[in-house]
Amino acid sequence: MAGLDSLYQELILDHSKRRVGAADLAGTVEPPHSATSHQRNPVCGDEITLRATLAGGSDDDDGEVVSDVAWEGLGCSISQASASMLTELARGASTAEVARLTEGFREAMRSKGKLALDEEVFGDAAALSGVSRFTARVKCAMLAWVALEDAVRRAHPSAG
Amino acid sequence: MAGLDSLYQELILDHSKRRVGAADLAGTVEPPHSATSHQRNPVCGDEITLRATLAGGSDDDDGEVVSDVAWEGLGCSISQASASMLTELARGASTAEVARLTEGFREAMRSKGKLALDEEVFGDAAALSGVSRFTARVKCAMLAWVALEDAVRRAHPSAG
Amino acid sequence: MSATPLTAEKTAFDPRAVRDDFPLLGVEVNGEPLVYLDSAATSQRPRAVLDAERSFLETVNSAVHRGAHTLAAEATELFEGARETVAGFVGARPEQLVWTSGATAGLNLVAYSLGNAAAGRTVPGHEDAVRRWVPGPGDDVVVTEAEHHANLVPWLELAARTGATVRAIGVRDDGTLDLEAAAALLSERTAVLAFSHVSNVLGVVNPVEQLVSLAREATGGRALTVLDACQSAPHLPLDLPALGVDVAVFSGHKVLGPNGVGALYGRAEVLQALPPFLLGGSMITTVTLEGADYLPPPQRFEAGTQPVSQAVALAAAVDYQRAVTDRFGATALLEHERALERRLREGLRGMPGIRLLGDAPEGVERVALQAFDVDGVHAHDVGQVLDARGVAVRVGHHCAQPLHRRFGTTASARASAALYTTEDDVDVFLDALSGVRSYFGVA
Amino acid sequence: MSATPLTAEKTAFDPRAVRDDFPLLGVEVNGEPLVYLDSAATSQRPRAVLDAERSFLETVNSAVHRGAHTLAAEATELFEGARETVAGFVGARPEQLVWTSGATAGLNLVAYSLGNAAAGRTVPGHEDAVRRWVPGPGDDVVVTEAEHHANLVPWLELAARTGATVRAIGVRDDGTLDLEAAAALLSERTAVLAFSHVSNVLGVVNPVEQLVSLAREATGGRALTVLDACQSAPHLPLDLPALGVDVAVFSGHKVLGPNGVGALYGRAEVLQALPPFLLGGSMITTVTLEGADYLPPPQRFEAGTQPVSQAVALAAAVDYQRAVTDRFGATALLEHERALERRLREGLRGMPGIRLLGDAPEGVERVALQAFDVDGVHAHDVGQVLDARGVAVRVGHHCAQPLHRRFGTTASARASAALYTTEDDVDVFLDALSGVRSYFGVA
Ligand SMILES: Cc1ncc(COP(=O)(O)O)c(C=O)c1O
Ligand SMILES: Cc1ncc(COP(=O)(O)O)c(C=O)c1O
Ligand code: FES
Ligand code: FES
Repeated sequence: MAGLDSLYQELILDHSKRRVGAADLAGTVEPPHSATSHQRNPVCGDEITLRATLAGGSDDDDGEVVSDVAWEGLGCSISQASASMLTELARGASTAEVARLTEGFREAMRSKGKLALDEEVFGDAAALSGVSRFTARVKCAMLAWVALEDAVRRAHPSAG
Repeated sequence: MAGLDSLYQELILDHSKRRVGAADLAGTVEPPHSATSHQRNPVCGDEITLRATLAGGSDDDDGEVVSDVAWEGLGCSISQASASMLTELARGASTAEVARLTEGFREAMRSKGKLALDEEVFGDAAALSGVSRFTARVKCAMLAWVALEDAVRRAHPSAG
Repeated sequence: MSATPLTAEKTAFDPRAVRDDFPLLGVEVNGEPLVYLDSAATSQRPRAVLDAERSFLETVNSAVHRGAHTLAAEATELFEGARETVAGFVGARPEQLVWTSGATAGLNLVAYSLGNAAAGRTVPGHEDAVRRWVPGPGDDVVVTEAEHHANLVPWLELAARTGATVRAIGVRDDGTLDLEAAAALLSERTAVLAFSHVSNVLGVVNPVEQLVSLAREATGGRALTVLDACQSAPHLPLDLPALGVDVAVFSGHKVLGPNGVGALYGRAEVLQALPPFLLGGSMITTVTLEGADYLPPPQRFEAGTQPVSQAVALAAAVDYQRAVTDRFGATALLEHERALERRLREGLRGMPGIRLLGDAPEGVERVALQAFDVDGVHAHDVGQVLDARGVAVRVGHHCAQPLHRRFGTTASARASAALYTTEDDVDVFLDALSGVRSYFGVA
Repeated sequence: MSATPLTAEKTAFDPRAVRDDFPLLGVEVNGEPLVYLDSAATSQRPRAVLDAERSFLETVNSAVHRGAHTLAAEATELFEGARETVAGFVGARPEQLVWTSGATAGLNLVAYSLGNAAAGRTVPGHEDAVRRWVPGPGDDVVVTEAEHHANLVPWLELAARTGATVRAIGVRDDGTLDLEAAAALLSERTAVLAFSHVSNVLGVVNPVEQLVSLAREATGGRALTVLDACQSAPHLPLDLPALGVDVAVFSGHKVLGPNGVGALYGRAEVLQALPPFLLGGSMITTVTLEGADYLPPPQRFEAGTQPVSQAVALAAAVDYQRAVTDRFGATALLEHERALERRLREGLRGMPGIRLLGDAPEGVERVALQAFDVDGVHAHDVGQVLDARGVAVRVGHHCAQPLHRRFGTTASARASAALYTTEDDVDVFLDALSGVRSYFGVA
């Protein structure tokens, strides 16, 4: 079960229950400078709805930050933990930083165990490094990240 | 080439050129007590149109004979020879006899070389015995026989 | 099957007697011997099947029905011999058996054929026969809530194209079909009744003959009955003509045979009346630039190069299955199936936090296949923990979303058996499963 | 290909170096060593292909894209890796490659997808794109007179369902397409232009880029261009994106791979706009009893269990072909193809009573495949005599009845080569053929 524990680290099981940022979005009104993205994992059918709110910044991203992330969704522990960890990481980060983090996360997830996430940079989400060796679960870990990427794009002034 | 010669016996090559009964049916009027059958070999697309004329007999076949057979068609040497041989054999035979011969011929053709046709009974057509070992060519040999069977059925008074 | 006498004294079938015939079953997964309980997704193939295909490919392989050369003639004989063997497997005559690339293709064949008929492309001389089965505006296609997407989406799209409505016979909490609802749903507006013999989630054997006679009465003989036999073919002896359905399909890869091949059985009059679906070579008599004439069935439905080596291998799978049956007796095999089914279900039932999807009462016929969910743990996490113990089960919606929705969930885990499944397999699975909830801290 | 420099000094490719890789080529037929000249019907498979499939089935086999267990994940990786390999074989990206059960299925996919669009089943957001390609009353589907039935009958039936007309670009006596007629035939009413890269009878390489740009101009960018690459894929390096066609298909069993698998390539925008064809599992996002939403391409077109082991084996065929190419050089292989083509054609040309179907002049690119008829001897009799010498050729209409009609015949014989065909094969064939007319007493 050593392999299994490398996937389901304590932090993951923990976050999958804490679910930082989990909220009841249905029926709430989207605040200004927000956008919502709905993503679905085609393998399992699980879904996430994630809302990102931006603050500050101008046309050219300078100083633009993700002021809030909230999401709702059902899915496996990996997907729930990943959404929770991402929320912690992204809240208050600049959109440029979030884009960089997402790129790095994606690269690590696709690396089949070759790249590990740096805890200094990724915080708790670094515990998801082990997922990349379980190719069938990579989409679980990516789900929230793809949703945030999409929501930020939509919320961005120039997208309107 | 021994196998080949058992298929293409002299008699077959001969009949494939003589083509007994070959006629130009298109545009001719069907005589009374005749019927025409059109058959196609699905493997190769070759066709035969065969007309049988009946004479004598009553409702119960007694004394009914195939007074004439005429056909037109294009096809391989086996199919042409078989039509020619069948014409010779069937002309003047009773419909009951033709039915029996057709059954025997079909059985031999399906026997994969196990049954040989009796020359006393089948005349020149006995030379087609060898065809049954060439399963892809059995339909060639059968084509005219199926057409005659069908034409007799159609020409038969009770069929009208 | 219910007529089979069960006597305790009879020599039991022990699947360990056949396991060595299946090379894949010997692999290790995560350092553990594989416990393969995903046979409902795809079965493993015995060496005899692999050898039959290879030997065909090394000695006979060539295009069938087309060439006059010796190899082509030999290949054609093996291919048509395979048709006879596989037809015999389901009690049918060879001309009632159409090769397909699988059950999905077979069900699409029926739906698209009716769609073509709806667009006026009927078979000369058979217009009236097919017209009854063609759904139009105001007509219904009736399915069940338990259908695999393969027996649902083709009908949804056909209905969308023709203006008909798809209605579904409900499933009861215990996994059996609501036959009263079925009787109420079927009417003279019902053009097609499509249902599965055994759902790939519930494992319950549906009462086919009863449904067929219900359909005959309630629709005034109108409805075409279409049976999805994907999950019965691997578990039960089948006699499709005796079941009375018009059409049935199954897949080779679920009955110890290869991927890429399946079969559609049809009653002779039905096949004769259905217009073609896939179009191309080897299914025509004449083609001009104005139109085409089509061969009679089964060739009418077999356009293009067929899965020839796969058909030959599927026949080898049938022969293998028959040899095992001859050796141990049909009764022993069925008894073993039931024993596995019981062990699986009772084991699951006895475990806290486990809910069976469709826990049919004693007396309802079932096969050894069971989906379940685990309270507080997502199905994929369940599957992952089992995998770490070498146990392969299927997780997800199993291509049956409406059924999962009906049971108030989006995903489940499923364990399913085949000829080679042992009681040990079930026990290892149950043991591994018993640790899942505590692993995730929910028990 | 025309840019490849031919130098006499270069080391030639000798197919004897690969023949031992093909087990079937060692068989005897009628006591003679087999001379297999029927590769255009189906090619033989190298041991590497048979081994790859077997090894997959013995160690990894399981359902792809569905399971979370280790075998399923490994199978999925091999399956998607195969997609990448086979896409690379035709210059495409993996997401542009859809698995099919063969070329016939691929062409039916396109025709039925357009038929579904015609019935209003378009992809949300892509209605306008697909609408151009949907033939309606008064519109044309343009094909050529040389098409295989697989690239003709689906269009005939689509036209019959939608009220459109099928028109055919003529073939000249020399086997080349009548491009002037093509220019006159194509118009803004042309919804689809479907044509083969190489006809399976004529062996002439059609000018794809020229036809595509003709179609673009003459139809105002309207027509969907569909290429049947069945007979080019075995003989020529392919770069489908560079050819500019919208869609192309080929079959695995003609390129040293297994039956039951093929591929459809499509430009990304085209695949995105085409509605699904086969319906069922693994191609949906959500299914309710009211309707279904579909995945993006390529999954949208891959309903049900795919030919997984066959896809893996087809990738092995591509790898094998690549290894041979790397070893001998692409130029050497093309030179050998040309040498065979020339030997075949010149041998036939020099023989009394032989007529080539489409005897293209020097300078027209061809592949080593030639149909012919023999004065006074039916094609099946020709084939039979050759078979007695162990020579396997194809006889009949080769699923191209309109083309045979255009050449005033119903059947022909055809010799066709593959990677493993030697000059000796051609010589034995020519020698056996030279005795045919005298055997039947017509010379
Ligand atoms: C030119 C051409 N198109 C289409 C096909 C059909 O291919 P398949 O039978 O593999 O579907 C063939 C082969 O028979 C062919 O030669
Ligand atoms: C009940 C049922 N129907 C249809 C199918 C579809 O079969 P295939 O994917 O082999 O086409 C399956 C298997 O996935 C099934 O279990
Ligand atoms: S299994 Fe659905 S998101 Fe992980
Ligand atoms: S080949 Fe056509 S009838 Fe013999």
